Amino acid sequence: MATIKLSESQLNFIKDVCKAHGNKGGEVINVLHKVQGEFGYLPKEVQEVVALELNIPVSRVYGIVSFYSFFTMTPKGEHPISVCLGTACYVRGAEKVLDEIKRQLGINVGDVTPDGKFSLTVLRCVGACGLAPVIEVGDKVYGRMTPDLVKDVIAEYK
Amino acid sequence: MHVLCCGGTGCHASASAQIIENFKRILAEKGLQDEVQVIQTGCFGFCEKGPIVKIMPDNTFYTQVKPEDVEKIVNEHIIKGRKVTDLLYMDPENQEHVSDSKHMGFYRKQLRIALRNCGFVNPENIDECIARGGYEGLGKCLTEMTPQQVIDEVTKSGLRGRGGAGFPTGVKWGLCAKNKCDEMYVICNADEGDPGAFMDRSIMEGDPHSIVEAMAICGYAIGATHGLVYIRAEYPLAIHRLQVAIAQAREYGLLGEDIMGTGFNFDIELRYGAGAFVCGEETALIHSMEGKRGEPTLKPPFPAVSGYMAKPSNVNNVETFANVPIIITKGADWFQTIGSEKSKGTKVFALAGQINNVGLIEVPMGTTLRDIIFEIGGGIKGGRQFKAVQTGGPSGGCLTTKHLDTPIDYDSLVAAGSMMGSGGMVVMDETSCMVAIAKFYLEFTCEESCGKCSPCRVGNKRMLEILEKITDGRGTMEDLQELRNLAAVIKDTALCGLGQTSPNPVLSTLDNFWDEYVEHVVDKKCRAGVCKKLMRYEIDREKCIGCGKCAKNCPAEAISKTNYIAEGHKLPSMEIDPAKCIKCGACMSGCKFNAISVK
Amino acid sequence: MINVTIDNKHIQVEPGTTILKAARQAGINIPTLCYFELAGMKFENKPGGCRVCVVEVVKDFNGKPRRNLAPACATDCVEGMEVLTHSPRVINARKTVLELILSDHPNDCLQCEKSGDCELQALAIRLGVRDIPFKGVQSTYRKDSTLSVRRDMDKCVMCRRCETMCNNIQSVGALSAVNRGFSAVVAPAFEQNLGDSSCVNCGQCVQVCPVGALSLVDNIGDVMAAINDPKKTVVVQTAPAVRVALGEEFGMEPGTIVTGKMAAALREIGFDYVFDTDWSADLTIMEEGTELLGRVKKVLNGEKAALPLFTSCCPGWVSFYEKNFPDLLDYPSTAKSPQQMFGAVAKNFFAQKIGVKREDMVVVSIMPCLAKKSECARDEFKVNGNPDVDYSLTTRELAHLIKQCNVDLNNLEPTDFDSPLGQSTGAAVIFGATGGVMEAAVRTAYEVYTGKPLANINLEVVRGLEGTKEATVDFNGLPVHVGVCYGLANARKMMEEVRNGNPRGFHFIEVMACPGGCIGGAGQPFHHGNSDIIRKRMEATYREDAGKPIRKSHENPDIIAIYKEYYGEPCGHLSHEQLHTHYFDRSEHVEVK
Amino acid sequence: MAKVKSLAELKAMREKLQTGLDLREKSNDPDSLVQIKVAMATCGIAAGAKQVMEHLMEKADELKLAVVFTQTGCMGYCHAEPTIEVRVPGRDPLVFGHVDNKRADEILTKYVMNNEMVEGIIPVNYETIG
Repeated sequence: MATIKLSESQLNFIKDVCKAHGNKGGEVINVLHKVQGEFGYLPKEVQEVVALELNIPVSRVYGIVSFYSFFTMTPKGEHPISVCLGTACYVRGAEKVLDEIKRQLGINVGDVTPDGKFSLTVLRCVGACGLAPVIEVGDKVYGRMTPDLVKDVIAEYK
Repeated sequence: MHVLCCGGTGCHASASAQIIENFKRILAEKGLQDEVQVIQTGCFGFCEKGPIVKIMPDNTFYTQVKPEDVEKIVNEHIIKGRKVTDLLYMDPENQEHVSDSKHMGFYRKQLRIALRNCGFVNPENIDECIARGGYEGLGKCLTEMTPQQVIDEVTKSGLRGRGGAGFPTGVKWGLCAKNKCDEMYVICNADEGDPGAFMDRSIMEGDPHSIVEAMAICGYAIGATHGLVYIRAEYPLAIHRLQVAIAQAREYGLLGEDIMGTGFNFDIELRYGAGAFVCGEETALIHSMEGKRGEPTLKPPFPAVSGYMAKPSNVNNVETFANVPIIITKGADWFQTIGSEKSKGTKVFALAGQINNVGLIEVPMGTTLRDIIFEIGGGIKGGRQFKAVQTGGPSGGCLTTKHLDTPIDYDSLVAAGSMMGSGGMVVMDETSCMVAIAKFYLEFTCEESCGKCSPCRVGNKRMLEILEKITDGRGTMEDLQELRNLAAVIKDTALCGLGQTSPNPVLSTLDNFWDEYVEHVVDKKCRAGVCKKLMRYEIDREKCIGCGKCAKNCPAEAISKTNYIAEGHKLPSMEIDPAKCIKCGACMSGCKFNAISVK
Repeated sequence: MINVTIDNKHIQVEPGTTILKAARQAGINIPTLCYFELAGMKFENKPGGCRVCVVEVVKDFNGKPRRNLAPACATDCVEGMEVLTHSPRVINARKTVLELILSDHPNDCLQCEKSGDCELQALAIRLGVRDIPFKGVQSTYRKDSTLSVRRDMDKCVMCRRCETMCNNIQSVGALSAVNRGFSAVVAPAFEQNLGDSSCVNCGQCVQVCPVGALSLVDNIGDVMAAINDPKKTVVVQTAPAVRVALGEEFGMEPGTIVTGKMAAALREIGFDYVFDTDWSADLTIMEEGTELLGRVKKVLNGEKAALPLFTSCCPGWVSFYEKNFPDLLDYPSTAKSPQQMFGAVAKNFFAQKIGVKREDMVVVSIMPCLAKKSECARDEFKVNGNPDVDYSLTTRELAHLIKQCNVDLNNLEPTDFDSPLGQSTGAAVIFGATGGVMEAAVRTAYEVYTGKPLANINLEVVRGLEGTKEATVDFNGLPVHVGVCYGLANARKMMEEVRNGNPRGFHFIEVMACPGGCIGGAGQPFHHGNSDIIRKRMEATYREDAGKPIRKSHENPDIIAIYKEYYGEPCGHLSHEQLHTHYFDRSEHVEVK
Repeated sequence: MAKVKSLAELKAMREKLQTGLDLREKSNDPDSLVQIKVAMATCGIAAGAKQVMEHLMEKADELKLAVVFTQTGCMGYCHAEPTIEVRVPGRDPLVFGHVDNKRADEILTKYVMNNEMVEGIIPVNYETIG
């Protein structure tokens, strides 16, 4: 089977997280949350280490990572942009905002800009429906978005 | 003295601006501009009787005020101190005029039970919570009631699960309590995945202690010492506030060992969801907490028999729990007086969409949609026409004008082809295409389907494909028939609640907006102008001055010059090649001469 | 007992009986797809996912009709329940569900390995599907193959049987459901090649797959080419479990023994020498038994030796412990499996004897097994790149081959195997069933150790379809503690026990990867979850043993002869060279960058 | 903090805490504290509630106003975020919506200091059980 390559500090981080959760297979989702929090995403190697440390098949880890939309195997951009496509945002024109972001960045949902600055994802409802349509850049929420405002928001991060 | 004039959009449309103007003018004429201040306020939530004018400090409440009434109010009320009786609100029951809004029970359509502390207390301060009676319900249970009495009280209150299907909460607790076991779990379902719903988030952010308290009460009732909250990882603030609340409760001895000196132990841990709508289904939620894929399993066995770690578990959602402490302190008899015959208490709705007062509201069960949308919600944004209201999220349906006067509770919503769901309520106007809305929800379900059972995995995909065909202008009448058959079979055969209810948005729009489907299929037309493939951008050659800006803006190079020069213009007009047009609208938004329209 | 009414038939069933089973009791056969059970063998897969078995509950526990249709496979009967299995509502739903499944299926039945044996195809026939009204995108996945197993997940119906088998029964954990919704499929981690996963090629996923999503790697073409190559001498060996199952492919009752007909058919097909893996099974007993006694004696003398000794004839099992128990590589017997012993003998001793160069000899094995295809390709079983066993065909492939060659197996006159690698004992025959290797080894080891004849050579305690068995055999005052298990999850438990100090004090443990041993192998005719078929194959195995004139390996004259003529003694120098192997750490490692 | 040892103790504690709060809220003493609650649920924060709260605090300092600021949960007026509730002793509490820096200043200088109404009032349109 494959040999996993990670830096020592990365490896130790994962090991510590797993240990903090008692190296129990049932804790895999909690472990993945913490590990993704650290690495930003869950590459293959990381999942393999998690599987080994929790003594569960790596197929199960991947089965979980590929099931839950919160987990991702692709690295995000420096400023990850998420467009809310919840119903409230949808009926208030979120798709037009999304189209404009796609156009401005020249990327599709799930992609990262070539310079690594921005990545684009969609999500379902951040619970800020009062401000619909809503987008998030990193942790910052921008409410009452319109296609016209997209340029300004992106400019903040350029 | 203050004159408060409703500036809510509903009232605004009915001339509140003119009323304010008149007040200011007349008061100035009388030299009262410094004594009496005229202020425009937000919506009073009573738009049916708008515009509203309220005189402070005596709280006189004038309804249906017309601009010409202003003079009378100034002369009579402000100068002479006499109320203008015919503008006062008339109580429909006893036909008496009521002047003080505080005495107008009818006016207050909202009753906050689950949200009783939201916006009142500092959620990160347990003292404020205790000051408002927090943890007294728990104290009462632990010192004055047996677990069975607690269950009986909750059963008697008629409280039903607020997460969707409305199963009686007390009965659920009782079923779980029957399966006594060394380890049992109280689980709070805080995986609010319904797009357009944020009730649970708001409660956890605004009043986390009520959840902590209720879970402990439930633990006492069923005999569990462990509590678990399954909360969306996308709710960092709610997570934080819950963590703070749990820590404070522990510090005060309201969680942990020997709570309030009664020997009862109970503690709560958080578990994080990871973005799967299906995990709102209790068996899927439990599997997710166990570190598995969030796939539902068949019931029975119910969680009450074999839940988390195969131990008896009781799962309730956030809003359900938020009702529990107050039922204990105020009693089931009190709770029973609120709501409709079969659905007791109140329901929190997240009012969103094309409505003026987007917000979180709580109304007694049995309130009509009309009251919610046109009173509390302040009506439709921009004065447009109400078209539909979607309740119950992807499991619910789209209701229309004919349902506006239905008193809403669990059963009436199901009868109308929708469902309560968790309480998302998205209002739509004529700019929403109902076929596209059905497609939107089905896209959601397809994305969120776990893939375990074939009707949901493949069936919903096929339904979505048929809807895509229709919105692309390739639909046939047979497709509509097939949609109905598929919807019926999926409802009948899918494994879990998500699958069984997934056809509801399609079925309800087919039922309520059949004409719109037929229009898409037969006339190839989308009246809301949403379905791009059915749209056609056109340049009015008489209006076009030939500046060419549209051609520059067009990303598809679909616009070119014609030979036609309109009268008074110097350059030939432009035209759009429909075959190349991608319907992005860039041409239209850039045209300063309103020469481009969409058909 | 509770009373239920199914299709207006009143019946009484035990509490806890599902509607499906109750209906079967009443002679009503509700169709299923994802549901799979090996009764009595602790394998059950009932995710309730396909929804083909839905029925209408017109009266439920509360006296009211149930709102939705219920999956018969996973719904328990309750007192007074009334069920309809073919009402118009049920038929429409069942057919629509099937059409939906078919709408995401390639429907290339004519070219599919599973055609004729496919449960989905059978359902489509049964429900009279004539048209698939739903047109839409179909799932497409990268096709992938190990040396044993082919995956074509375009055909997957998400029954999850393979996943259950791989995880619950085998604890291999190579397969898991991945993704969700329409993209959900069963796959190895990262949807990488199965060969790069923890897969041990036991092939049980193929055995339980209802459709052609998982199938075997077909080597019929290679074998035909070798037979038709005049330069090649083609030698064939047939495993013990094949002869009790092959007949099923020709319409015979399960448990029919076709040893002689099979040998005759192989000759008809054109193999130059028709030998028997049973012969090398006897050889295995000599080597492994000697090894066991050697280790036991060492321990008795206070020396260190790895006990218990684990059998090593099952390649799925060998691969499993190399991947999962690299710290215990000293424990399994170093004796090669019968297939590989045969190959080694054939390409050394026999090739020499008949004056054929190694490169010009092609050794083909007929196995009940998919893992054997991977085993024969292992580097350690090659000399200068030339494998001891060139191709391994399964029982099912042999059946195809026989049919392709127009051989009428049913009417063939039985013949014997060729000499000198054809004669075998009853001890070798029972290698095919779980516990058989153990029993065969005891028959020989006892007599070698004690020098006395074994009073009762039928070691009944290790027979039968129990997943794990143990017994103590008195070796003239020395209590020898033996264990037997099949299914790799059971094996994992035993290995972990050994890792934790072998508290039960086992001396010898037999492990087979497949349910019931090789008779339930992945290369056998599909049993479709009917464990009676496996049971009948087992009974046939012991019948064949009982009918053999010689039933102990060390009494096989050809075995005695080869030691005399060639190997000298068991575990001697030459046999170590040719008949023993060594194991490798194939576990996953973490390496720091 | 000592642990709550009984229901009686909890009730006593409530009395004490409530009196404290009531004193703060209902006192007619003009010198007693003004209380401003800022709705800080996700919606509010996204609409700028944190920044408004900071601004209000600075401004109150500057004006030498004794104001207690607390955060609270969603008041339900998502359409008018950020929203704040202002309780001046002796007056009914008032909720203001769409509070930006400019409006925040007005609320302090006009409403709190001079009891002048300012734009942005949101009438409380619900009843709460206490």
